[in-house]
Amino acid sequence: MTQRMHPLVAQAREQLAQGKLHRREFLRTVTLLGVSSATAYGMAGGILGENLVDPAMAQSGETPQAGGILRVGMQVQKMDDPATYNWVEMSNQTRHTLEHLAITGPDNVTRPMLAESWEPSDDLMVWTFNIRPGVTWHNGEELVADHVRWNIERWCDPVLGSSNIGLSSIGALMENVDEEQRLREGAIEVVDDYTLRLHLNKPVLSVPEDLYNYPTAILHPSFTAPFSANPIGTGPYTLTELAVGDRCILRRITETTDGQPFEYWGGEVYLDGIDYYNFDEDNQLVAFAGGDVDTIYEFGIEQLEFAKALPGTIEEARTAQTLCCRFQVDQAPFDDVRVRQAIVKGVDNTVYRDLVFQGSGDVGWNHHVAPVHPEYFELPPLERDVEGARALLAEAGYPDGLEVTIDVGNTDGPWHQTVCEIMRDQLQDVGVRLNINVMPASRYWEIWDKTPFGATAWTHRPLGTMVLSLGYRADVPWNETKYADPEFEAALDEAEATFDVDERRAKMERVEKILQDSAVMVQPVFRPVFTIVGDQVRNLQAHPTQYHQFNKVWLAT
Amino acid sequence: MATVTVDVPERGWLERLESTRAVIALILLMWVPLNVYVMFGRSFGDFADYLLVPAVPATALLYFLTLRAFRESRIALIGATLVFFWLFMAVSAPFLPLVDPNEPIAPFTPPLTEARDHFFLLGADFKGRDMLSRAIWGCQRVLVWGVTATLVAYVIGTMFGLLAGYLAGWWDEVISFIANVFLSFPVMVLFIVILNYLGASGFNIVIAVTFASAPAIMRIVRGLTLDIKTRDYVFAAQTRGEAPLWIMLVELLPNVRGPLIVDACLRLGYTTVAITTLTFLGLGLQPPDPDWGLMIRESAKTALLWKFSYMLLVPALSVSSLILGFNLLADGLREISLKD
Amino acid sequence: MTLLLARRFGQMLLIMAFASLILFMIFDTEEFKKKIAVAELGGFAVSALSDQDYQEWLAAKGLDKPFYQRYFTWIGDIFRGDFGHSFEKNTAVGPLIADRLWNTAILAFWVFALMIPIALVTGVLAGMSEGSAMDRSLSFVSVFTTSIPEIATAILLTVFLALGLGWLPAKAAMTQGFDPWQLVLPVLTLVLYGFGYIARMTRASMAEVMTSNYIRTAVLKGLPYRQVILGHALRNALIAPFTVIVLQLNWLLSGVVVVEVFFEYDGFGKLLLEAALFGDIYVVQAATLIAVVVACTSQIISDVGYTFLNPRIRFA
Amino acid sequence: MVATSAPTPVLECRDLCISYFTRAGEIPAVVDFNLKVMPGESVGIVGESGCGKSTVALAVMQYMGKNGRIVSGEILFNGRDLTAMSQEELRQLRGSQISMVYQEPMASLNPAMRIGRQLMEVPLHHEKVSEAEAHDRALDMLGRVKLPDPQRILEAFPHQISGGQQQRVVIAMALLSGPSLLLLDEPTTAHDVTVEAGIVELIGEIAREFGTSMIYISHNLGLILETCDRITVMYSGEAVEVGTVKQVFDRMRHPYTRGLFNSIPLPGADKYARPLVPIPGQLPLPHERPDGCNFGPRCDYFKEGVCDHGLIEMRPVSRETGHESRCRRFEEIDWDAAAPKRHEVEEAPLGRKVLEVQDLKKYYEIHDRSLMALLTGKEPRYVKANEKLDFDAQEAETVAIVGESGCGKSTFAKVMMGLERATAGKLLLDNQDIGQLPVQRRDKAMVGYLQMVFQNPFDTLNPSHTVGSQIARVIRKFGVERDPDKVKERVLHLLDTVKLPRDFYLRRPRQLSGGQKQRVGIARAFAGNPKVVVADEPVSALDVSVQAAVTQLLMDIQFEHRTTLVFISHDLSLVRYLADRVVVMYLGHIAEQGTTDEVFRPPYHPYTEALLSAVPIADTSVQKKHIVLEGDIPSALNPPSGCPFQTRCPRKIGKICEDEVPPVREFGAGHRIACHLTPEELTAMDPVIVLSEHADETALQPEDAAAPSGDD
Repeated sequence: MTQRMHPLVAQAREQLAQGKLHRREFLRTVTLLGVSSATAYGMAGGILGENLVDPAMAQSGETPQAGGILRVGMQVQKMDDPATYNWVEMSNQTRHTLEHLAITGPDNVTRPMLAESWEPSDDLMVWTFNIRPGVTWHNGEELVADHVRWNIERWCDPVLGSSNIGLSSIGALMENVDEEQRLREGAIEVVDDYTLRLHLNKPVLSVPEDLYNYPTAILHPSFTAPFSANPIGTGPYTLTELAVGDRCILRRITETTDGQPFEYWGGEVYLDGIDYYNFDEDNQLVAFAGGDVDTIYEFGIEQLEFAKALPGTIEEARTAQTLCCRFQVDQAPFDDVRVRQAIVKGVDNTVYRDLVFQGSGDVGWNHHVAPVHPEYFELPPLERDVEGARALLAEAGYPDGLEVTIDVGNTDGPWHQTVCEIMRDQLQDVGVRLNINVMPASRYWEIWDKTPFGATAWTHRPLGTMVLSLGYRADVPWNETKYADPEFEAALDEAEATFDVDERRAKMERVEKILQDSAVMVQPVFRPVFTIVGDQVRNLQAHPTQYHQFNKVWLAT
Repeated sequence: MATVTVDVPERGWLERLESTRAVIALILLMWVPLNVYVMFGRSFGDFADYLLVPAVPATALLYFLTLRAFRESRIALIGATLVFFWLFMAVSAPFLPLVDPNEPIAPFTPPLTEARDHFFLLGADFKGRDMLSRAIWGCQRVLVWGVTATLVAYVIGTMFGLLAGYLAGWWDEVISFIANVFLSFPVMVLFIVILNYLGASGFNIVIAVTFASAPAIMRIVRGLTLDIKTRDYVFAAQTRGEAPLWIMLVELLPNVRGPLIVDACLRLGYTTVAITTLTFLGLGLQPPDPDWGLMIRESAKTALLWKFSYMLLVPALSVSSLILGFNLLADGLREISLKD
Repeated sequence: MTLLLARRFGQMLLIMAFASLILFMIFDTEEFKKKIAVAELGGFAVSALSDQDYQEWLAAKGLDKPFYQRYFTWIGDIFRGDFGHSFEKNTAVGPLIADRLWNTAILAFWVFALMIPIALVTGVLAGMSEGSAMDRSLSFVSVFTTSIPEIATAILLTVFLALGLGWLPAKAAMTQGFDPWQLVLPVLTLVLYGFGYIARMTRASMAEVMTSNYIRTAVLKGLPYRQVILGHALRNALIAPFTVIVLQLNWLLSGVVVVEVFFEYDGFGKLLLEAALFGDIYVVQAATLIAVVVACTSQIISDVGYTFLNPRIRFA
Repeated sequence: MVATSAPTPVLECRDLCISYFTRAGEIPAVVDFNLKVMPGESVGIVGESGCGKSTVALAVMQYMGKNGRIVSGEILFNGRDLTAMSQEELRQLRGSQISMVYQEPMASLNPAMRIGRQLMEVPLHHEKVSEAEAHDRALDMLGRVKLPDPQRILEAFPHQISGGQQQRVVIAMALLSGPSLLLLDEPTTAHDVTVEAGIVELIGEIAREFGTSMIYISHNLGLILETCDRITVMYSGEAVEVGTVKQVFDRMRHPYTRGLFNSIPLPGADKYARPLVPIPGQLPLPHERPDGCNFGPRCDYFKEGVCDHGLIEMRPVSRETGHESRCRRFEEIDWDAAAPKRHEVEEAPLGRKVLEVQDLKKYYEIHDRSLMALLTGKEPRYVKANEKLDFDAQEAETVAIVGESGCGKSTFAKVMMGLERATAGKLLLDNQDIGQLPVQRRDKAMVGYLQMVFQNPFDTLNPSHTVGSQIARVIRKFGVERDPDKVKERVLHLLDTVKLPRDFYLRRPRQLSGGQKQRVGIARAFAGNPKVVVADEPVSALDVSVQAAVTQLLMDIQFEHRTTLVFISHDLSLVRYLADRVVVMYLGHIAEQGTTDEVFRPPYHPYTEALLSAVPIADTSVQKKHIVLEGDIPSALNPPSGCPFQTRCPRKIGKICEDEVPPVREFGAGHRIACHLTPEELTAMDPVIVLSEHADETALQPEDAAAPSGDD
């Protein structure tokens, strides 16, 4: 086994040192994290469940109690077609009814779920999935590979308009015919009832991660929209009531629709039901404080102290969610790399984590790869260099400094603005006067890929390569920086073609370095996500993408 | 009018100061810098603070004059004191020994405690910003946008009210119908629709308040005009063959002024409420600069706990005291006008 | 009288038609459609949409047609009892509004049930002897409560009664079904803010009546004080407050927005704000229409009531 | 019913002092006031506004508001001191023993309560009778105050009956419990003269029938003469003269009383030969009263060292019981000497014809905007405000248009000023037809040519502008002067002309008294050198003494400028005094027109006759024919058919009056009467006003009116 240093290893070490973690647990975690991912995926069959339990909590040795209803504060949205979901909240409402082939845990490690295991070819172009036997649909049928094929084919239907098309793995199943993307002939091969093979037209690394993307839940082929009208899934809960903007009520399924007792494949499930009550993000913590709910979708950093004052446990997840204060490299004055470098040099990336997130989160080094990404390569920290920045500015023709305006939409909360304000103060020393143009979120989304200088929020993606491919390749739709560097792309290609995490990590050094040196953005911090959990709730952990996984959650009395 | 110098008795400086012209000059001296400071202060850079230098003595002097003018009514005095307190805070905020209202120092510091070398008289908010500083700076925007919005609404409402009331006939029919349309909306509905359409900003609040208030003002002015236009001095002007515009501006307008001033004080209160409420709802002024509604909005979701309730109480009491000031001023003015 | 009613009713329809047309025009802008798209699909998704996809999305929402066409379709649908479909809540607007309106009606009922008696008694007592100590103190109380905006009243009540003393729940989300205790703070907030205005009107009206010549006549007729107040003053003094009280319905529709949002009470006002922020045009439309109907009806009731109470007009 | 026949007076005020307490301090309203009302006696209190007469009435009722208080003295009612009574005792007296009739009946009746209920309350509360009995008594009383159809009125709300009827209801209410004292505070002030006459007659009858004692408060000496036995003249919070009506009217012993009589136009007054003599100066404000005699500063007989110190006592006039005067010098004054003549004016020769009105009509369309009216295409209705007006005026002539409310006189003024357009007919001003020409379309000269003096002194000036600027505006507007200095000079000159101090230039109207404002109004009207001035009731809102001064001023300026004056008025006495020609209007029609002499003597139009008879005249030597018109003036919206006066005409001859518009009959040059009566019948009428023989030399009779006296 190689010397992989997953960031969680460090965390686990820390916990061990603090006595939070048993040695046995530590070993298990580290082993899990230490093994190469392919092997890890293969052996993950029995892990589901246990490893998702917060070790610190499992350590308490309490016996899980069955029963009770977990009340969750979240925006309750409509549940039309799980394949076209566009909000995480929607998927949370179905996540305990519909399940995925793989599952990414709060630790950002992806493990098998409905697929028992998978095997990529060496060139990463052919992926074989072994479907877990004995998974029962709520109507009594057994899950077979053909059901999965039906789902993937459906995602690839351009008429449906599923955002899954944008996933690199799914995209690689498609071809362009007559100006239209469609599923390639023979791309999906059903080998037998429990084996499914995907033939990609390019190497893709992130197939399992993609299969836990929120619109990739596996539906029964009898599905008709809206899902809420006829919810059939493989999960332990089913939808009993949905009032958009009000409540979504999930209850344990005990009987299949044909009257047979329903047995969940995933083992013991404790809660009788999960009730989602609609609260705006701003009000969720308040609702928790008022005792209306047991846990919430999320609260913002500005509510952290409030949350601390409340009875309950604050759950924090490290994520790759970040804010990119990015330049458009083809727009003056940012078309001059010296200007961009000057600004980047003028910023001290290390302070944001403390000032914005009170020490939570991770420092970003302007290359958009997060420490939670398995392939994260830690570059030497950037030093703030005021003199160098001034010199660069002077060289670029701005000896007296320059005035620039950044557009901020606070699309992910007011912390965007705080980041810009800190940047404004830092840049003052360099001679760059930064004006902060605050606009409503909806307006920002209209200009996010057009403004020369804007602060855009990027969500969490399990792999660093996924992010970089989405945003920094020339001509990809989400390339908001207009960055185009063949050298970078070549390096990225190489990294993406490497399945082994450690090898990939080594290759990421160059990728990260090129991007960092190009100075396309100031990206100083990866935000944490917080939720709060009532004291009676056990086994609930925050997920970097706020996906709810409550199958093993239980309520103490 | 020709400037007439008929036996003007010698007047002391106080009397001179109390002349209409001097008072208007003082008001302008106070108001214009404050307005410019709040609306366009950014574009002046470091120079901005100097804008307010003349406004500070002007405000103090005006307060002194107000005390003299309103000495007959205790209610008016209390009201004027409250309003002037905030006015004075607004113009002198840059010169007071306050920390930057946007600077995060020590989050959630309770009132009357020291943290990170700073004594928090009223505590710190969720970002660690000094509440005292925010409460004082916060009055600037409310005052400026509130008064501007009310003023614009008055200009427009009065104009249409005069037209409808004096010209009557079709003018009246059309103007009154349009006013009725707007009056049929509950105010908040109208605000929400308009601000949602225009986007949230101070200038748009002015527009929204104009749409919401001008019809009511128009009705009042129309009513007053209908009454006053039957007065003999209006007939006298008509029999002189004066143009309708002249009659409206010279004969009618000065005489609707009295009741309107009382109404304006009340309406200033409503506008302040509206701005605070809209900001609370997220439709009004935008962060980060301090504003009472914003402080309430932020605290309501970050600090709804007994031990943090000071974050809510400070802005709530601030805005209440200003509105109480306006309302008492209106009551007092009414009392004074009834005595005449 | 019927003529008056018919005219007012006609006027109301005209205003409603006019108002809703304007709303359709407002919500027709490209900006607004984009806003709905962003709210529904998310910012990244919308910006990634091709123009054709966006057009398809518009078509799916029925937003591609010109606004006048949608307007007339909408009007036609209303006559069939269909108020359109909520984009945000993914449900028919009619039942949605009805449900929320019912919640607000419960709130309004208690507000009025408490506010009117308090306000009238306060106003009459204060106005009966203008300038007395009682008048001054009652007047001050009413000015004071009216000066504290709803949002501040809500805060003060919440801080002291819910957070401090813990007597009442701080929110009125009613997640576990209807809970009358949760209604106390919203009702109290609206009552405290609203009663002062009516009380002041009543006081002014009463004070004016008390100085009127016919009260002098009644006193100099040798009537007992009770009879002067109850028989002569009250009837006349309550005419003006009556109209104000009815018109308070209109105020209440504004007031409930803040209170419902603050207390998380699922009523009409909160729905309206959410819909407006989302750009949920059919909900905004329906809510606006209802607001206009309430406003106009209260206006009509106020006029009719005024006529009815005031013999000078009734038997003109 | 009638109070005791004991010799004790019903009411006695002894050394009564009443003050109002305001923030500014104590303001004495009434000082050292004595009054005695014997059973069955009617006592008048007369005085100008602000003299304290109403305060006395309210003090008797013990209803002075929060600020008013009796400082000293006592008010004895049947020997009991009212000031010492408890509220409950007072309540039992009020309405049953003492009752009051108020100035404005409409405001005095509860608008939201049926009249029957308001009446019934009195016996219900005072005598604890049954509902049925109370109802019967109310009904009966309504009959006794001569209200038609009492049953209907009982059911009605106050606003549903006319002003005259309302006042009768108030009187009925006052009488219901048979009080021994009735206070009447200006009970007829707001009414038209013909209605007033009816109420005055009723009050007289009540006094006789019920034997009630009365206190009648009025500013009108003529009314006091017609109603009272004794009179108290008040000035500035004090009674200045007390006596029987005959004593005070014929042998006044106080200079103020004399001034008052000199400033009212009595039948003998004549603008050329015997002009009115106004009292100079102004009533002092309560806190600025002079030491000594309050009237001193305005008195022609003021003598330094005598009148200007100490408290002036009321002193009896020798040999006349009950006649007292508050004057230190009344014995020294020669009361028989003719009033000091102001100045005699030559009669102004009339010039060319300036104004011609030919067949002028002004109809207002009443829009019925209801849906039904639009659907049925209902014909619009018209209010015929002016119907076939036909008269003219010459240079320097004063033409009076006389009539009661609703007669169309103000409408005519508006048409003339160009604020309304005539519906038909011509209005020729210097041969130019301006009837159809709105003021904006008239040229500047024409507008300046025709100016107006307005009725209400409180309305005539814009309260927001200074006096000077308002006059200056006219001067500049009509281009009299342009140069600012010259404009100012002219304004100051005009202020001199209207006898106002020059420093009024910078004053604002609220600092001026009513009379001063009216002077400014006159100055403003004459600022543009007009040829024709329309004066719409310019003095009706002013006090008697001020009235005289303003009238005199108006005439002086008119004389000087040879202006044509169209004087609109309801006051026949004033018209008789100043007009050259009179046009009598009724409901939009001209009833009669002619020179002043012609109109004031037979042949009369029946309406002129009634009007003349209704005007109270403060002269004991005058004997009037007694004609009281029935009912009220019909609404102009719904005028009677045929002759407009037929519904009230005491000389109605029959159906012809209801069917046909009466013909206009000519009596000599310009004297025209529109009546169905034959010329013979008209000529055979008796004069209404006759001066009796004992009249002193001041009674100058119209030469031809020396007809025998008597009512018949």
